[in-house]
Amino acid sequence: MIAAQGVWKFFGDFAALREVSLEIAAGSTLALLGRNGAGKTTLLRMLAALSSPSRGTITADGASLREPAQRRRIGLIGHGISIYDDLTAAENLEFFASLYGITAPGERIDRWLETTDLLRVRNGLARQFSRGMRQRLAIARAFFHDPDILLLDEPFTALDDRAAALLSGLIRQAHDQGRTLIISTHQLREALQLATDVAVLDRGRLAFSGPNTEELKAAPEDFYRKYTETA
Amino acid sequence: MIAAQGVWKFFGDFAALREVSLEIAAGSTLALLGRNGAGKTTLLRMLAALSSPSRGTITADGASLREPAQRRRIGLIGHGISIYDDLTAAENLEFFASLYGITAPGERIDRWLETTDLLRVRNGLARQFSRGMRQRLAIARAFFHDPDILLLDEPFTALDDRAAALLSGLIRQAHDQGRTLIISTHQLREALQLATDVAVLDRGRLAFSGPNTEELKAAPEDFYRKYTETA
Amino acid sequence: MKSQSDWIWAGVTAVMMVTALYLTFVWVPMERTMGVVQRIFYFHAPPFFVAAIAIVVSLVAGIRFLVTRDFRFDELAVASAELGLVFESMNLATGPFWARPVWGIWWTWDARLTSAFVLWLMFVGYLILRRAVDEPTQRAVLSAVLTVFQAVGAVIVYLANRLWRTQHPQPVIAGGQGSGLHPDMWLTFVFCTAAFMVLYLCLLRHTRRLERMRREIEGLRRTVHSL
Amino acid sequence: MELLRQAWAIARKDLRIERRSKEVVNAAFSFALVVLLLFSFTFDPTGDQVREMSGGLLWLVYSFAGVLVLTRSFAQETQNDCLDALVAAPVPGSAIFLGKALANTVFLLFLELATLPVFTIFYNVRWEAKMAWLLPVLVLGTWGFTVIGTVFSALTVSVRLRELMLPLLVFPITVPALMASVQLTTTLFTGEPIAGDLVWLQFLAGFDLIFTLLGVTLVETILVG
Amino acid sequence: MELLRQAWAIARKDLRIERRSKEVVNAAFSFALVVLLLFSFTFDPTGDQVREMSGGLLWLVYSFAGVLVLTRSFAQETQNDCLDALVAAPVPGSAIFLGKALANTVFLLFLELATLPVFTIFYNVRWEAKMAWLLPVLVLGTWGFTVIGTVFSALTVSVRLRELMLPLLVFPITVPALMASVQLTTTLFTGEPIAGDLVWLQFLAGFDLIFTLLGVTLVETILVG
Ligand code: HEM
Ligand SMILES: Nc1ncnc2c1ncn2[C@@H]1O[C@H](COP(=O)(O)OP(=O)(O)OP(=O)(O)O)[C@@H](O)[C@H]1O
Ligand SMILES: Nc1ncnc2c1ncn2[C@@H]1O[C@H](COP(=O)(O)OP(=O)(O)OP(=O)(O)O)[C@@H](O)[C@H]1O
Ligand SMILES: [Mg+2]
Ligand SMILES: [Mg+2]
Repeated sequence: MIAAQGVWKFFGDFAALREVSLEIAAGSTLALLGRNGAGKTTLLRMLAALSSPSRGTITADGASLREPAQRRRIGLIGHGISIYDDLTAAENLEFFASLYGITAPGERIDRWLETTDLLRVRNGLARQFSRGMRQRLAIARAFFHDPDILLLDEPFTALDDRAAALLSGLIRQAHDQGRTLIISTHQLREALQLATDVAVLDRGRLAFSGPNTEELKAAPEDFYRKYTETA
Repeated sequence: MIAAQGVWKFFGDFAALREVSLEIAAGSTLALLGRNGAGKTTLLRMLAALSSPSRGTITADGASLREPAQRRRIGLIGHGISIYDDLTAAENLEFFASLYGITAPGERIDRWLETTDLLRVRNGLARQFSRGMRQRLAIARAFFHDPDILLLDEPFTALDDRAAALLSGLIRQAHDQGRTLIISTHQLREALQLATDVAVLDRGRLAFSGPNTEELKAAPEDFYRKYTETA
Repeated sequence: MKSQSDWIWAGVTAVMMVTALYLTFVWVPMERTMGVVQRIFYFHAPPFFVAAIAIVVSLVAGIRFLVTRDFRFDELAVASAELGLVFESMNLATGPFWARPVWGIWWTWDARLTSAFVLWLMFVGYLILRRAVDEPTQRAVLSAVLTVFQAVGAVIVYLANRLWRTQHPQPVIAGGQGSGLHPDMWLTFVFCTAAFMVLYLCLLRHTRRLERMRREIEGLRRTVHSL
Repeated sequence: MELLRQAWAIARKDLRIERRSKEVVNAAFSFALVVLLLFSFTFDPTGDQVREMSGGLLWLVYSFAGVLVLTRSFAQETQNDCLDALVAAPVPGSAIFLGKALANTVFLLFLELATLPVFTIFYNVRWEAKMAWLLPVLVLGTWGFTVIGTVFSALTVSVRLRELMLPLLVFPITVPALMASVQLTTTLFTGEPIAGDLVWLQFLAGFDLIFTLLGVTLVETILVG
Repeated sequence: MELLRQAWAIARKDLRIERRSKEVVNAAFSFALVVLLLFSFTFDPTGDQVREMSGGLLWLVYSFAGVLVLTRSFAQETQNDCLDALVAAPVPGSAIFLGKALANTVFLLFLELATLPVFTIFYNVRWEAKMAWLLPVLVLGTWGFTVIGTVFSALTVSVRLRELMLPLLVFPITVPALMASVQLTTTLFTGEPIAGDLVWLQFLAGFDLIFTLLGVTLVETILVG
C-alpha cells in the first residue's frame, strides 16, 4: 500500500501540491485526473522518488521510497521515452537490467522484445527506429523488471496506434496480476473504464478521491466538472 | 486558394510525403487527419514555408509561399508556443508586429491582450506567466496580424481549458470571416464538427480529400479506419 | 560490383605510382644541400595540390547540390572531402620529416605550415559536422553551405601567406623567386603530381559508390521501420 | 532599407532581452575573467615577454568567451520554437542573420571593452596614446568573428554536440582575421608605429565584407533548407 | 562493492555509446587541436621561453577541451529524459556519479594521450626519459578535474546557459589541482629533477580524495533535490 500524508510540494513560493493525503491499496488501479497544471506529474514524480515532498511523507508499505528495495518495485512511464538512441534495443534493456540487478537477463530481454515485436531489430540502434518502435521499446523498458507498482503519466498521448494497443493490453494484464497502477490522464472515459479508484487534483488540492462507481462511469464529465469547477 | 501539386518531401531517401496534390479553396476549413507519422506536420510546415518541398510546388493564389507578401497572410500555431520568455506580453506582440511591418501596433496589441484576457499582465514577463497564460499569449501571437490563412498543428493538445475555449471561439470566428483554416488533429469528432473539407494522410499518401458530409460526421471512426486501414 | 573500368583505373594508378616511386628514389638527381631528404619533396607538395583540387571539387559539387538537390552531388562532395583530408594529411605528415633534418625542428608556426594545418582542420570539421546530423537532406544542405564558407576561408588563408614572412620555401608554381628547380626535378615533380591526381580520381570512384550505398541503406531501413 | 529595418527589429529584440536579464554578457564576462585567471596561473606574466604576447592573449580570451555567446545566439530561439515563428514571418533570412549578427557584435564589444582594462591591469600593459586605434581594430575584428559565428550558430542549431561543433567550425575560418587583429593589437600595445600595419586593417575590412556577403546570401538556405 | 558494480554498469554504458559513435572524443580532440592552433598566435614557440610554459599550455588545452566533454556528460542524459529513468532506478546517486566520473576520466585520458604527441611536436618539447612520470600526473590531475566537473555537470544540467555556467563553476575550484599538474608537467618537460615536486603529487592525491568524497555524499541531493 502506498500512503501519502499531508504532502506539499513547493516550487519556490508556488505550491504545486497542497496538503495531499492519499492511500492507494495494493492491487488497485487509480485514475489520477485533473486539468493541466493541477499537479498530476508533480505527484507522480514524487511517487517515483524523482523528487521529494517539501512537506509530508510518502511511504510504500511503511518504507521510504528512496530505499532501493522500494524503487525496485516501481515502474515508470513519463513524458520522455528514457531510452538511449546510441544503444541497440537489446543493449538498452540489458543496461536497465544491470541497474535493477537482474542477472542473466538474456532470456527475459528476448521475451520482451518478442512481446513488443522488436525481436527482428534486436541489434538495431534505437536512433534508427521509427517513432512507434521507440515507444514500444520504452514500454518494454518500463515493464521489464516486472514492477508491482506502475506509474504512468499520460501514457497514451502521442503514442502511435500499435504502441497504444500494446500498452493498454499490458495495463489490463498488470491489473489482473494484482499489480498497483496509477495512471494520470485527460481521457476521462477511457480512464474510468479500467480504474478501480479515482483521484481528482484541482490546483494542487486533492478535490476528490474514492472508489470508482457505476454512476461515475455513466457521467464522467459532470463528475469531473463538479470537482474542477473552482477554476 | 492554396494549391499543392505533386508534392514530395524526402528525409534522405525516406518519403514523408508522396505525390500529394491538394487544393484548398479560400474560406474553407480543412481537417487534416492521419495517424502519427502520417505527415501532417511535414505538410503544414511546408504550407507555412518553413521547409520547401523536395518535389512539386505549393502556391497560394499562384504565388510562391516564400514571398513575403504570401507569408504575411499566414498564421501558424505549431507544437511550440513561439513566444519569448524574457519579453513582456506586450513586447512579444510588439516584436512580431514589427516583423509583419505593422506600424503603430499599440492599439491592436491592447485589443488582443484584451481578447486573451492578458491586459492586466500587459507588462509582465512571459516567463512568469502560468502555462495557460502563455498559451493564450501564443494564440494572440498567431492571430495578431490577422492572417487569412491559418495553419494549426494539433492546436488543442496540451491546451488548458480556458485557452482551448478561447481558441475554438477564434477559429469559429475566423471561419465566419471567410478565412481559410487548415487544422491537423487526432480528435475526429471535434474536427469534423467544424470542418468544411477533410483530407486524410496515410503514410505520406493523400488517402482521401473531399468536402465534409453528414454521413462523415455521423460515423467518423469508420470513415477514418477505412482510409488508414493499410497500416 | 567491380566493373571493368574499375580495374583499368586501378591498373593505371598502380603503374603511375610505381613509376613515381622509381623517378623519386632512383632516377632524379640528388639535391646538393639537403641531400636525400629532399626527395620527400616529391611526395610532399603534390598531395597538397590534390587536396586543394579536392576542395574545389567539393565546393562545385556542394553548389550543384544546393541548386539541383540531387544527392549524387552530395556524394561527390563528401567523397572528395574525405580524400582531401587523406591527401592533406600526407602533406602534413611528410613535412615534419623534412623539417626535422633541414630546420632541426619538427614544426614551426610559420604561416605556410599554419595554413596547411588550418586546411586540415577544415576538412576534419566538415566531416565531423556531417556525422552530427542525422537527417540526410539537412546533412547535405548544411555541409554544402559549410563547404562554401570553408573554400573561401581556405583561399583567404592561403593568400594571407603571401602577406606573412615565412621560413617555408616559396611556391614553385606561380611563386616568384626560389623556383630554380633542375629540369629533371621538375619532370619528377610534375609526374608525381599527376600520379597523385590519378590516385585521387581512382579512389574517388570508390568513395562515391560507398557513400551512395550508405545513403541507400539508410533510406531502406527507415522505410522498412516505418511499416 | 526595408531589410535593415527588419534586421534592426530583430537586433533590438535580442538587445532588449539581454538588457533585461544581462545573463549572457555577465556570464561571458565572468568566463573571460576565469580564462585570464587560468592564463595567469599557468604562466606568470612578467617582463616584455608578455607584452609581445599581450595581443594574442587578449584575442584568445575574446575568442573563447565570444564563441560561447555565439552558441547561444540561435540556440535560444529554439526554446519555444521561436525560430519557426521567425522564419515563417515575412522577413528574409538575411534580415534575421544581420539582426542577430548586429546584436552579437554589440554583446561582444561590450564584453571586450569590459575585459580590456582588467587585462591591462593583470598584465600591466602600458597605456599608450594611440590606443584610440584599438577601437577600429576591435570593431572590425569582432564583426568578422561574429558574422562567421552567427552563420554557423544557425548552421549548428539543430545539430548534435552543438557546443563542441561551433568552435570547431568557426575558429579555423576566422584564423586570418584573428591573426590580423592580434598583429595590430600587439603593435599598439608594444607602442610601435601603426603605419606599417595598416594593410592588416584593410585586410580585416575585406575579410568582413566577403563573409558578410556570403552569410547574407546563404543563410536563407540554412534556415529553410 | 554493490556500489562499484552499479557504477561500472553506468560507466560501461557511456563507454559503449562513445565507442560506437566516437563523437565526443573526436570532436573534443579536434577542438584541442584548434586550441593549439589559437595558442600559436600568442606564444611563438621558438626558444626556451615556451618550454617554461609548456606545462601550462598543455593543461590549458586539456581544461578547455575537457570542460566541453563534461558539459555533455549529464546533458546527454536529458535527451529522452533518460536521467529520470536513472534516478528512479534502484541505484544510489553516488553510483551514477562515480560511473559518470569514471567514464569521463577515460574520455579525457584518451583525449590527453592523443593530444600529447601533437603538442610535443607543435611546441618542440624534447622528449625526456622520465616521461613515464607523466602518467600518474595525468591520471591524478584528470581525476580531480573530472570529479568536480561531473558534479557540476549534474548541478547545471537543468540550468539555462549550461555551456557558459559549467566552466565558470569548475575552473576556479580546480585551479589548485591545475597548478599542481602544471608545475609537475613543466618540471618533466624541462627535464629538471622531479624529486622536489613529489609533494605536488601528494597534494593532487589529497585533492582528488576530498572532492571525490564530497561528490559521493552530495550528488544524491543534487539529483533528487
Ligand atoms: C613542417 C611541415 C610542413 C608543412 C605543413 C608544409 C606544407 C606545405 C604546403 C601546404 C605546401 C604547398 C604550398 C603552396 O603550394 O603554396 C608545401 C609545398 C612545399 N614544401 Fe612544404 N611543408 C612543410 C615542411 C617543408 C619543409 C621542411 C620543406 C623544405 C625545406 C618544404 C618544402 C616545400 C617545397 C619545396 C614545396 C613546393 C613549393 C610549392 O610548389 O608550393 N616543406 N609544403
Ligand atoms: N520544475 C518546475 N518548476 C516550477 N514550477 C513547476 C515545475 N514543475 C511543475 N511546475 C508547476 O506545478 C504545477 C503542476 O505542474 P504539473 O506538471 O504537475 O501539472 P500536470 O497536472 O502534470 O499538468 P499536465 O496535465 O499539463 O501534465 C504547474 O503549475 C506547473 O507550472
Ligand atoms: N526532421 C525529420 N527528420 C527525419 N524524419 C522526419 C523528420 N520530420 C518528420 N520525419 C518523419 O516524417 C514522417 C512524418 O512526420 P510528421 O511529424 O509529419 O507526422 P505527423 O502526422 O505530424 O505525426 P503526429 O501526428 O505524431 O504529429 C514521420 O515518419 C517522421 O519520422
Ligand atoms: Mg503532466
Ligand atoms: Mg505532428
